[in-house]
Amino acid sequence: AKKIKLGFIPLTDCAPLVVAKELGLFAKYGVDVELSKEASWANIRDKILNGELDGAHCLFSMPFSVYTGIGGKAGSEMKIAMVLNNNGQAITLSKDFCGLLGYKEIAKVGAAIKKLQAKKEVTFAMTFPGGTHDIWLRNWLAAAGINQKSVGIITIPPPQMVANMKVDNMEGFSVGEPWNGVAAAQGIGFTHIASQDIWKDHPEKALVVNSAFANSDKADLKKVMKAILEACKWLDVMANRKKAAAWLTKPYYVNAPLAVIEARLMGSSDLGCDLGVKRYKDDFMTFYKGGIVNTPKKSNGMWFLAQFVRFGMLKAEPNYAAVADKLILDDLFAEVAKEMAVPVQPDMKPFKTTYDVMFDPANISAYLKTTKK
Amino acid sequence: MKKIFNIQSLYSILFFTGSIIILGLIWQLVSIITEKEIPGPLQTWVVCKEMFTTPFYDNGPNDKGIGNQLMSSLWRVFIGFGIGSLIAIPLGVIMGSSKFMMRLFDPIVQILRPVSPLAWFPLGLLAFKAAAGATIFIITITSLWPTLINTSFGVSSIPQDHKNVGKAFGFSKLKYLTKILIPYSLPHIITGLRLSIGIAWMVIVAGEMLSGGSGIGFFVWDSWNGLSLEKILVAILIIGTVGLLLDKLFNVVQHAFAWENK
Amino acid sequence: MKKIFNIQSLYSILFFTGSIIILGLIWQLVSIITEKEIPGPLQTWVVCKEMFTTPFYDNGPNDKGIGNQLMSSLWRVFIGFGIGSLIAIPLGVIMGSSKFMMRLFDPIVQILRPVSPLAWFPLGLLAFKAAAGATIFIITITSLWPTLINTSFGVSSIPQDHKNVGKAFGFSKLKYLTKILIPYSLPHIITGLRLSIGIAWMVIVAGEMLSGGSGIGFFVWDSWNGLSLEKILVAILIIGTVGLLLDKLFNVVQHAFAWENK
Amino acid sequence: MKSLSLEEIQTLNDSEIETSKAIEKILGPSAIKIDNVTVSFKSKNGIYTAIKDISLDIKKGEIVSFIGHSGCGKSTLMNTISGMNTPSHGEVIANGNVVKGPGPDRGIVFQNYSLLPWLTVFQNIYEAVDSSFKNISKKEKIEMVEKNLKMVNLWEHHHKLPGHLSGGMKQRVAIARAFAINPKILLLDEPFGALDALTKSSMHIELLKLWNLDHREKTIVMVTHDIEEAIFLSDRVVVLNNGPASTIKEIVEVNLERPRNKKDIVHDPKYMEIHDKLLNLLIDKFSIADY
Amino acid sequence: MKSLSLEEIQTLNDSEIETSKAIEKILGPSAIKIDNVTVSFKSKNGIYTAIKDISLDIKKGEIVSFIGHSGCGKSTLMNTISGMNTPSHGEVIANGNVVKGPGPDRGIVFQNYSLLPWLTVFQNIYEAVDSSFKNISKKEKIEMVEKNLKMVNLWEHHHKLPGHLSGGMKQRVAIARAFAINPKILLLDEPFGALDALTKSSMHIELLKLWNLDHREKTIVMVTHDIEEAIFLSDRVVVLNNGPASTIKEIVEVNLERPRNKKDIVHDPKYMEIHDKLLNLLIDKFSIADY
Ligand SMILES: Nc1ncnc2c1ncn2[C@@H]1O[C@H](COP(=O)(O)OP(=O)(O)OP(=O)(O)O)[C@@H](O)[C@H]1O
Ligand SMILES: Nc1ncnc2c1ncn2[C@@H]1O[C@H](COP(=O)(O)OP(=O)(O)OP(=O)(O)O)[C@@H](O)[C@H]1O
Ligand SMILES: [Mg+2]
Ligand SMILES: [Mg+2]
Repeated sequence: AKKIKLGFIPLTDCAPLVVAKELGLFAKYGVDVELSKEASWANIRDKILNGELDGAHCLFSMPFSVYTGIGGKAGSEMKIAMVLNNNGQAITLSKDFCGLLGYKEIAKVGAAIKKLQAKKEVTFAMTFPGGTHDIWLRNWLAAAGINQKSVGIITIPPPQMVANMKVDNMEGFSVGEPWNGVAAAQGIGFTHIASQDIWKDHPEKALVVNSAFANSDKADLKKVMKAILEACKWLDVMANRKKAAAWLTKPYYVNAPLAVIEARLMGSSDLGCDLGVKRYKDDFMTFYKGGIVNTPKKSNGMWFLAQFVRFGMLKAEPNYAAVADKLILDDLFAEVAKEMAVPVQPDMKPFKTTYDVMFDPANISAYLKTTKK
Repeated sequence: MKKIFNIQSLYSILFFTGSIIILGLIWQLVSIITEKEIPGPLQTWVVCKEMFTTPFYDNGPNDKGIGNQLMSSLWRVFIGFGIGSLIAIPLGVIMGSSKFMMRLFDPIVQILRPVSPLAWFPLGLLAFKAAAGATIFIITITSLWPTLINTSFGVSSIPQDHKNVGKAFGFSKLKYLTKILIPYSLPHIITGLRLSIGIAWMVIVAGEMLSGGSGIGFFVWDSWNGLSLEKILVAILIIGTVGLLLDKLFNVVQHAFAWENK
Repeated sequence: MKKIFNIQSLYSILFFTGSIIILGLIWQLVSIITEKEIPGPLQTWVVCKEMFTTPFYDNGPNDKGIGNQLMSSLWRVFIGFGIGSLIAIPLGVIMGSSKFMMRLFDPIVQILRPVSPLAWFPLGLLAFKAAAGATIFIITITSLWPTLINTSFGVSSIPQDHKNVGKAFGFSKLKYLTKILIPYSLPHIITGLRLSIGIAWMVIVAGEMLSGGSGIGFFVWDSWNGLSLEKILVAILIIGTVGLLLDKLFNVVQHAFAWENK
Repeated sequence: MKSLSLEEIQTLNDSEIETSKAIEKILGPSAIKIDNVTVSFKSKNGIYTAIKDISLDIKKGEIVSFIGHSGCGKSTLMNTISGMNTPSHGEVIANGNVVKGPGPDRGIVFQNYSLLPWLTVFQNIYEAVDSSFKNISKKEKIEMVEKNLKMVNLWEHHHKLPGHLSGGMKQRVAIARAFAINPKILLLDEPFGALDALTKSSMHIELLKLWNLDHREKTIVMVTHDIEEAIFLSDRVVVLNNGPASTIKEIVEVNLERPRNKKDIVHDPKYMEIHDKLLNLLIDKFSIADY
Repeated sequence: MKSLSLEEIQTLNDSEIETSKAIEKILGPSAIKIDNVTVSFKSKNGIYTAIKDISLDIKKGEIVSFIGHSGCGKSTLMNTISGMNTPSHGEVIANGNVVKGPGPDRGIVFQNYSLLPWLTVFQNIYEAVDSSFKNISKKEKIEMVEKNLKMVNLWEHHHKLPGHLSGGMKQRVAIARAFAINPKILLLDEPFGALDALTKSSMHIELLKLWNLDHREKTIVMVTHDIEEAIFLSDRVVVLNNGPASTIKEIVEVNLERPRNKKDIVHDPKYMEIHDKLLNLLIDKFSIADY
């Protein structure tokens, strides 16, 4: 069979791909998969679109951002086959903020930023325009009552975050683990808030595929999905996570210190800046949870689209349902889930994130009217 | 009195126009071949016009006019280039004056010269603990070589004739430096500076792309993340044009100091 | 018969050693000044030795020996450089032969030349729909200028004397091309190629850093992500040395074809 | 290598040649007929007329020198004869045909030899021969090159590049090249200008030797700055006025017997007379003022 | 500008000077005493001895020419006198002192003028004056420059860069520079080598004019390739053997009366005798063989 090439970015949540590979699950399902480390999300976007990669470990909201022209050429289709994980991202603030505010102290954010702004321009980094990290950052800013335009927001590839903060290139960043952990461990900054604190059990990375691959090699894609699903299941056995961490730490995967990867993967965050250790109980990085994690939900996609409108990234409202329909391969997932005896989760229900108002996919304009911008 | 408008300048304008038209046509062709994946000149022009109507607006840290970006890039280029020149010229004079120094330092120059600016960047970041410092550092370290090499070449190639004049008429060290060494090497130094500024300008994009924040390089990176090809194309044209202007500027300086053709 | 080992080569070795020692000392100094943020030569040497014990191992796509990385980079450089040369030389001959063409194409060359490889990258990706293609494209488009400019300069500077020989003895077009134009311009063309390969080598790092995958540039990027400064330093030395070797190679070619000093 | 003495060469075949030559020089057909030639150049500051209304007949087998101050148009006139540039008015008839461009009937020896430095001595001549004779075999061409190189005593050096030759040797290659295409007319533009006095003298003898070996049938036109050279070599010396629009100032006949001996000739009163005449023609520039 | 005729210059002060000069030249002190000088160079192929065991006395006010084939060591000898290089054996005594290096008592005119192209005519001379005279005021220095430039008739051009001057004018600047430091000895290495025949003649007269204006007290040593130039200018012509390790072949006295007239002199039988003698000394290289 032809070689299938999947891209990934050095992040803890690329674990399902790594595990599927290391456990030989791809081979087990009869596909020849090669994992390819990529330099940035933009790079992954371009390679999926031009077919160099068949699929990749990718931000859940990236296909929406690209399709709507925020992070790419409008109309380019990248398909979401399944979700890889929930949770496990965070906003790290530089040591400039150390002492000004602590873990989850959102109320103090405004004053702290004001204070810093007296000295210099305050800049935050995320990983891709319209990507999940961008949206976590903006949600957090909105929750703290910060004008989005009063701070700098720049794009930096995840593995570059620590180095850039070290040289004062920005005062905060929103990125996936282990980079928040690494920053804390190196004393460069501290974990201010985790993404699960902003939206518990949010969809994070997804298996995003090239549309040609989705259409013409459906059989292969399903095999890939099955292997990954099995890997996710394996990963949610906490006893296995140490082993996973040992793989991830390798230079050719994430190339970050084992201790940091392992601790955060196990739900224990040393916040840094003498803020102590925060232990998450059930809302650390999850990969399976009986299939709850993996179902790609259109309503989630619509939420991200709504965020784009909310934060002025889209001037006009898109046809939410149509876009979600186009980009989310929920039917395909349903087939795979069925064959794997994994329960498929119901979709299109209203839900609420921590600092925001209720979101009803059936009445988005109501949400947009009431939400803080 | 020179005629301001003569047949020569008419020709120049005609050729320049022709040149631009050809460039436009090739571009359009590429655009058609790639099935509009790459925007054509007209589409780009629309974006370009928009960008240039208010080049210097400043709506907070994320939204600055292209003029601002350009200014901040140019500023960095000049600083890095300036520091590089201040290192390169005296070092070049030393290397050019003494065969011993030349042989001793030449291998270092030869090894460090081909290293890409991007490879220096991480080092710069760590050494300076500041992205601005790192960007300036990589501009400095990649752009100083042509000036260094040209200066040392210029100094080492001072004709025996000129040196003999100094000897025969008993010039003091200072007089030798100011009346023979520097005047002779100046055209070489300026040629070096011209090459250096070209490299500095080329490197700024790389530096800003990696360090983020501001400048034309960041603008390219940002446009790539957003895949606004029109903006990237505009940026390419701007980079090209500014590069051209910098080069022309140094060309003028070069001619002003070229005693050879006077 | 030449003596293989003479006082000259002994001197060369001594100077080279001295040079390396100086470089090492400066490096050590920087390391001390930055409080070991930047590793010193000894630390780096340990990593270097390790890397070079098995330079050609290949454990899947993300885990390859430095030798493999180097090979894949060199391969890309040669392809891009080759394509660039195939475009640049004939175009240069055309521009050099006709003043009309020269004036028409010169502005295009001048505008596109200073554009940074990184700005071309997104365009290349779209046009070629492949990162490998884009990398080669940026090498091609940034490295072709020196060859183009040198070739056109060489051709346009054929002395009237040589042209007169062709005229006076009734050389055919072909004979003119093969016996006058090409031999005369060859040293210029080779100088251009030499500059071009230098740029190509400089650009590969940028290209691979952006496109990911493999090669010495990606190695730098990856080492940077992992903040393994020793590896970056080793990479800098490797890049420098390979750049130096490429340059020396072309230097040899250049001397072989320089009829001037024969 | 055989080194003929000066006397040997000059007397070679003298008896046979001399009679027919003498007649031809007086009555014979003109090899070159310069007919009212004007040459102007377009330049940035308008049109510059280098030479104006020059007419001159040069007979077959004659050696004629042009002499004049720098920039007076000597090279321009030579180039017009060779066909390298076209007259604005008038025409040049060479060997009975109007000159339209360079042709193998006129061999040119350029001021600075103009050998192609990347070709060997042999190749330099071969390429010229190859271009001029289309219908002969390669072997014959090689033989022609060999013959001509032997004639100038350089066959042993045929594999060398011009850069490895001394100035005098290069000059001989250039002359061999011009002879190799067997032209009826030889045009030499300051052929010895760059040589030092001693080498120059030697080259004069070389040239006359070749001219003799070829039965004095070739017409030679040369440009020079050097009065003594002009007298030693020429049958007539054409003195040009200063430009712009320079014309012929005077034509001085050099009625010295051939063969001429370099050492003896300076003692000949006729030589001195001609020398003084030429010096006087050129000397009005001869002051301590600026020029 | 005033343009003196040749005769005017040559007779200037003649009566007064001539008597004292004549005596001095025979009995007077030597301006330069070259004492058994050998000069060797270290090179890649070992040691190369350019000149060997050369001894020569040059009297004050004398004009002496060195002549010889290329590479025979003329420049080496000149440089040894000027102090630009040091003899391996022997010594040179100039103006009573052993030569240790260049000094303002010996003015040098280099073969190719060696003006600094980025300095104006004025500055070129000023810098030399400034370096040679430490104890005089700036105003006096400027006056000295002016005087010397006027002497060579170039004051009007003092603000020009050398690139804007003709060859002859540059040569005069170089001479003015050498004169400006008022040296007792003038050393000229092929000063007219690069000039065409006509300009060269003019420059000869210029040089003699300056020598006369300075009461013929300066000693002039020059290198040349040109026999006629050597005869016209010198009191003695020193012919050197070919190198390596070249020595003096012969010293030819030029016992022609001064002032010498360029046009007349060639008719003087003494001139011809000297000319022939020199030609013969140099002529063994004079054949059609390769060189
Ligand atoms: N192609 C040209 N375009 C414009 N002017 C020219 C051209 N060729 C020659 N001239 C001018 O014509 C004049 C005569 O030039 P030419 O080369 O014939 O002089 P010449 O007598 O050979 O001088 P020299 O002795 O220095 O070689 C000069 O003033 C020169 O500037
Ligand atoms: N610095 C030097 N090192 C080595 N050899 C030298 C040096 N200077 C001169 N020579 C050699 O000494 C010899 C004499 O050189 P010199 O320049 O004195 O000759 P010359 O008579 O002035 O010749 P020309 O007439 O060509 O100027 C030459 O063979 C030259 O190669
Ligand atoms: Mg001429
Ligand atoms: Mg010399």
